[in-house]
Amino acid sequence: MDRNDRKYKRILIGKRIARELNDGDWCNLGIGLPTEVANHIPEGTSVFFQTENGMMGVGPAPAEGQEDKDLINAGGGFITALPGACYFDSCISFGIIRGGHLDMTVLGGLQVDERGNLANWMIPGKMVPGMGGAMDLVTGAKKVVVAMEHCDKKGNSKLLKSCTLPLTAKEKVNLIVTDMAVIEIRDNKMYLLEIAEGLTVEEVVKATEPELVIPKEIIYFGI
Amino acid sequence: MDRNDRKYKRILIGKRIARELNDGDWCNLGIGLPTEVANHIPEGTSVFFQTENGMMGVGPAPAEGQEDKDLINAGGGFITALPGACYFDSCISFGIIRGGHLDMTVLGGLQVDERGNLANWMIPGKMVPGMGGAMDLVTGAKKVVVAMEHCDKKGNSKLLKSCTLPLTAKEKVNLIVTDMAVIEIRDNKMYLLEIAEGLTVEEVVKATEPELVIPKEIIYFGI
Amino acid sequence: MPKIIDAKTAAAMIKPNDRVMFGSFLAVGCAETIVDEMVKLGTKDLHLICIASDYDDKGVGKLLSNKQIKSAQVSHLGTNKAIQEQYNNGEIEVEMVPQGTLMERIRAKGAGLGGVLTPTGLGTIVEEGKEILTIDGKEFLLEKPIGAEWAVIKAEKADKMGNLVYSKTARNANPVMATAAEKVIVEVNEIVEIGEINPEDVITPGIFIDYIVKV
Amino acid sequence: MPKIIDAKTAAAMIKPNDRVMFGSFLAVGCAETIVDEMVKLGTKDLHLICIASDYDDKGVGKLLSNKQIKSAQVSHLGTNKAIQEQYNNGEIEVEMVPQGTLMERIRAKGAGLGGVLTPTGLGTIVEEGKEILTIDGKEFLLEKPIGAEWAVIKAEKADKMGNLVYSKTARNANPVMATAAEKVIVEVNEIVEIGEINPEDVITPGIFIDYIVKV
Repeated sequence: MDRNDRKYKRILIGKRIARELNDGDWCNLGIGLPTEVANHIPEGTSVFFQTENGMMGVGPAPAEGQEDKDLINAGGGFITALPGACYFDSCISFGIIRGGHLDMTVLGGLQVDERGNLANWMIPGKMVPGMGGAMDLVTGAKKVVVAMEHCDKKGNSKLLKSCTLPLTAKEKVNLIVTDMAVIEIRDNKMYLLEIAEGLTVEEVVKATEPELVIPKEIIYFGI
Repeated sequence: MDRNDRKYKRILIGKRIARELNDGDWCNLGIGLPTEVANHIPEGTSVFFQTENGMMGVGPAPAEGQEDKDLINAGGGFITALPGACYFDSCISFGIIRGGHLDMTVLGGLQVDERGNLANWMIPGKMVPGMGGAMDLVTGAKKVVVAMEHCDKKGNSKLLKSCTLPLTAKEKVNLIVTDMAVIEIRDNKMYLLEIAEGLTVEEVVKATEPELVIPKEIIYFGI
Repeated sequence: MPKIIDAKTAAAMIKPNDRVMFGSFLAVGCAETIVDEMVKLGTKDLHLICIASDYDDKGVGKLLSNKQIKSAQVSHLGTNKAIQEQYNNGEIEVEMVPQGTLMERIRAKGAGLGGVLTPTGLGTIVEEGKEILTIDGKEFLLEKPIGAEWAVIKAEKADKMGNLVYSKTARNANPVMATAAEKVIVEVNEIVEIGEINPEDVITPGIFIDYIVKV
Repeated sequence: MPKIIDAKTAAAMIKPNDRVMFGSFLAVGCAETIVDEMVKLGTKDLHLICIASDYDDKGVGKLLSNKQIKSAQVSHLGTNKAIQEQYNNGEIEVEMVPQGTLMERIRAKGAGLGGVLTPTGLGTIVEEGKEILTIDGKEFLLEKPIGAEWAVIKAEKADKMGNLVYSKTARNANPVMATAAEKVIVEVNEIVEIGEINPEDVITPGIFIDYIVKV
């Protein structure tokens, strides 16, 4: 598959993030790109997915004709319940999220900056979808991973020195996984951990606005 | 029965308070004297009793040998569940109490003063049982009724100008029902509503420390 | 004990300028029959409290499409064109509330709290105009309760005392909203006799319910 | 996924100076087997968080009779002689917390709140040393979260994922305490396979549970 293909990028990012999950982890996946993560959980690893509208133990989408109108995920898509699932109300659901009980949350991003600020919920004068549960998830989860393309459609870095869009949460992002690199945010710095197969460090650095701390040994990730 | 008999007083007070309840009311009865109220609900009136350890729909004590070790009231006594009962955790239980959802709460009292202050949870240097749920009940219920004897063992009025014991809650008592009188508290004044059969207004006034607003027409209550 | 009424009667009780909270998440767990009667009746100038504005032709979105809402507190409106348009035209006033904060604010009202301190929204536009308190060295936003004249909720089943059970993710905000409104109307698929719901399974105790509407 | 351990192992994990919260109401809904093992082991200097101090020979009261508690946050201790004596002798430090406030403070910890504003305790000795905030003209006490190293709770049944159901009034503070401790140990009468509890009936989701002890 072509490295510029959207599907390739989606799998590349989803698969890499799946490796961040440990056996027994409890995790929330945002709408869109982050849902890809669920397709790549390593065999032998049990991970339990929450949907913030009120359920733990999200299973795959139902077969056509098997949809239950009362069983959806936070994106409105039909889902199934795995054995061991449970339902709860929104108050308990956000208690789980805000109380720090989730091991990890994966969200999409419009911008992330080197202090770990995330912007992903509005573009002033344009799109006002609302933050939904995103602000709670980014504030509350033990580990916050952003899944996004490295650059926007115009080729500009979505990794910035300082976010220009309204923030979703302040200094909360731990890890960014893009189609080009895996980057950790620590002490207001971006640490390059891995780069996508087929790329050079120079290409990643060029596509990234803030300074990257480059590791001695380069690790590659692929699909 | 003798008017000075403890059982007589208990029935007198319980029966009178029961008349404060309307069909369909939700109510919490404190430990001790207040529990007597449940024995006098007028026929045709449905009242639902909460126990703050986590249940709505408290029924009478079980027959001997029928006790369920997991089914007690807030005083630790075995109870039964009426049809339509439901169990909930302490957080929901006190949400009901503090959120103003109970129509009435009935509690015992050590002292009540004319501002509606109640003291019923501790005697410094002596008894420190703790407030349990009393502070929440008095603060949260729509109507707060205190059930107590009019005077203490030494014959001193338990209705005071100003409470001397540590308060349970400030300015929350609406009605006091004793073995001598029914007294409403409004605008920092005690209004005499009814007196017990066999007593005179003068006897009630004499047994009461604060000034009582005397009604034009005297109403009597009995058992 | 709650009254059993029809959806039309329920809709007619809600008056202009009333605040109405709906349990619904993208139209799942929404009292659609009551919403439909509200649309027919056309009562205007309502204040809407809901997780999301649902879809233009589904859930609470129908009230927005019919221009019955003058203001709203919601966490998401990305699935609804009507509200986006009305918002951009200044026809509707919208307070965006993070979903978890919305739930806590509604719960605070229902549980008699004067407010809660939350980290969500710190450093974002959500903090604008709000007090920031420092507790043991950490900052929190002071968020105030949200109540309403009406909660219009959806459950799977009610007994005649108003005890409720829900269905799967249709539960969502319905239980918490049942605690926070002056009057609560529940739309259910089934009404059963008292005693037919296991006391262990009740999610919303009947004390919270004023009216039951059977679909 | 929680580990299944025995009561002795559970008791041994709890160390001196640890804060331990027990779900129990006058010994109903108390993890008695674990308490018994704690008494046998005799770990001292514990901080106790509980609704009531139960009875001298039942529930958490056994730890008090055995002088294992150095401080406590409780709402009621009238049924327990040991704690009354130790309190009067100055052997134990006790913070009396109104029961509803105790529940809210524990819930606040579990739900990530920095505190809650409550009217309970205003004008009483409970307000001593606490901040009073005026919100829209009404006064409230600022009450801070209560957390612990351990919650030792009791449920009727667990599946192997830790999803819990309770029995009647033995539910009490157990569900909220399950949310507020670093590690949660649940004692159950029965452990069932994953999938054997109806997802609608789960009261405490398994995410909160670390260890399961079967009686």
